[in-house]
Amino acid sequence: MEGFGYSVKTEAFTGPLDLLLDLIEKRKLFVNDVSLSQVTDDFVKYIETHEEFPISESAEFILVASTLMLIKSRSLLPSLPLTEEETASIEDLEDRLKLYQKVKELTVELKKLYGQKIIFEKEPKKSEIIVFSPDSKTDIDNLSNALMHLLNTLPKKEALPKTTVKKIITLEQMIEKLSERIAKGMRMKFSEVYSKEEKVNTIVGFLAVLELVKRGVLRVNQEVKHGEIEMETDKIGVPSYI
Amino acid sequence: MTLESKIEAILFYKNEPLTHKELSKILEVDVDTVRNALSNLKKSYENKGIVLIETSDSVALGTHPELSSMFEKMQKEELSKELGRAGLETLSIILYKGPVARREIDHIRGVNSGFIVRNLLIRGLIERTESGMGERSFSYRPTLALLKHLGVTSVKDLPEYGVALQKMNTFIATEEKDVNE
Amino acid sequence: MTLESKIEAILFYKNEPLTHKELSKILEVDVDTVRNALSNLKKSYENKGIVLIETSDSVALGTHPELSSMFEKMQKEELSKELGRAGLETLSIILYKGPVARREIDHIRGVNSGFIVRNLLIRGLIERTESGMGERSFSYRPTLALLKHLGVTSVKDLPEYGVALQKMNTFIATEEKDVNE
Repeated sequence: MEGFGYSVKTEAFTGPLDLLLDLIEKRKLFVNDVSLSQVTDDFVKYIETHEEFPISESAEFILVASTLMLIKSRSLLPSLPLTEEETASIEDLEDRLKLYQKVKELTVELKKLYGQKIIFEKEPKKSEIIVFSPDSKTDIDNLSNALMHLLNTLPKKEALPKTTVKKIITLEQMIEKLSERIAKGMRMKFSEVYSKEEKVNTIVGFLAVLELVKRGVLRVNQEVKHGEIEMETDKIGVPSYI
Repeated sequence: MTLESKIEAILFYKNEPLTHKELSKILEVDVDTVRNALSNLKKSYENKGIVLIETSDSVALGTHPELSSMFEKMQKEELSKELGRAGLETLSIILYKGPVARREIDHIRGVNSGFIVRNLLIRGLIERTESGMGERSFSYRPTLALLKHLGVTSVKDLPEYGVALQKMNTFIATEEKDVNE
Repeated sequence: MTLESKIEAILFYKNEPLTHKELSKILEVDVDTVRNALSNLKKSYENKGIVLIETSDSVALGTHPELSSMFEKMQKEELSKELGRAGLETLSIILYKGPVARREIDHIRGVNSGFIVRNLLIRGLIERTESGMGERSFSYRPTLALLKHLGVTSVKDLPEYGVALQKMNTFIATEEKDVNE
């Protein structure tokens, strides 16, 4: 066996969809927005406690986490306005997950077949007649050019998508930041805390807010549908668990 | 001699996959005639020791999968019969959906599949189609070597091929619609 | 599966004459049973592209004699065919780095080089060294005929020899580390 030991080291998950599907199937649920919102916390907990995956992959995990947080936000706050892009990303995740579920089923079948009943080709002829036959391009220039071209296009080690990683703030950081602001006792607007350009931040922020709502630290007001979400706090530092 | 017999002889002689196009050139008949003769030849091979293996555009002869264990014993080199789950996952996407772009494989699996794809290419289990430009837009499809490892003579013989294919295409169609919106 | 089909598969796979005795041993039946099955097999091969070639005590599969001129032509064409990018690439790796293992060639190229290596061998451009065991671990080096044809007295005189060799070695080292991670 060579090569396929790569990917998440701690568990045998081949990627975020694999993990997500596992969480859903463990609870014997079907793939839909309800089940996705139910496993969001488990998923987030998993990526928080398994920080050692390769960074290029953790970005994929966190992107999926962001979409999950959106789904959960929507289920807790049905009036929450979602952009078209966000709605599309939710539908896309559901579709991908259903497709991936099919792929996993097929993979089980494939594993049963692979290497079990091999079709063999003829063995090479023992006494092949060899006739020295270079072609018109068999000269040093062409050969060294071919090699140089090949060597210049060798794959580099996959560059880490630093820009994606930079944008990601962990859940704890976000909750912390939010609590601080709230502690100052100010009424603030959601859009002031999170810049719109950094979608991932916004989403992580959503979840942080929801987490606080759940703990009773924060009351969310949304006066007009699709309007600004306003947040205020009345019991600081004394979270009441629901 | 019939065209079927000539094709049989050429495949036997060459001992490597030949494309329909190559056969049509050697035999000086059009590609459809070749395809037609191949389907007759395949029928005549039922219950024989030799099988005809086909991908969408190429064909080769091999030993019957039922005899696998006998030939395994005769093999001089060690066979790599193991493949990890990530590899198998990628293969199932390519088998049921190929030719399929790198981008699509990554999207379905939710992770970057570059390393796995390269490994499968090196093992000769998949091949790149010529169409694409740039690594991420290359498309991949199963090789005859892959079918041989699975013991099937065509992708159509894979478990629930028709159903699974349809299902996968439905999801991918939705997904592409979303992207374009 | 019938004994006839099994014999057919064995002869196909071995690709060399087998004695009746060898067949009887492989199949664990007596020699008369083998002879009997062979005569049935021979009948089924009438007018086929593949024929059964028999001497008094051995047997092999071959192509129909009527087709021999076609194969001569095919062989000539094959030998005069251009090597193409894949061929030149593979040959250049072997020229610069030979003796080099099949595994290493595959890793550097990122695809399976099985058919190309076979072709370069038949064309007398490369040869196999004896070291390895198993096809994928065989090593290859340029033939003397090739070096003479290129006018190379020492590989060290090849353009950018040092740089190229170092790049290949570095790449092979990282690749192997990745695989074992």
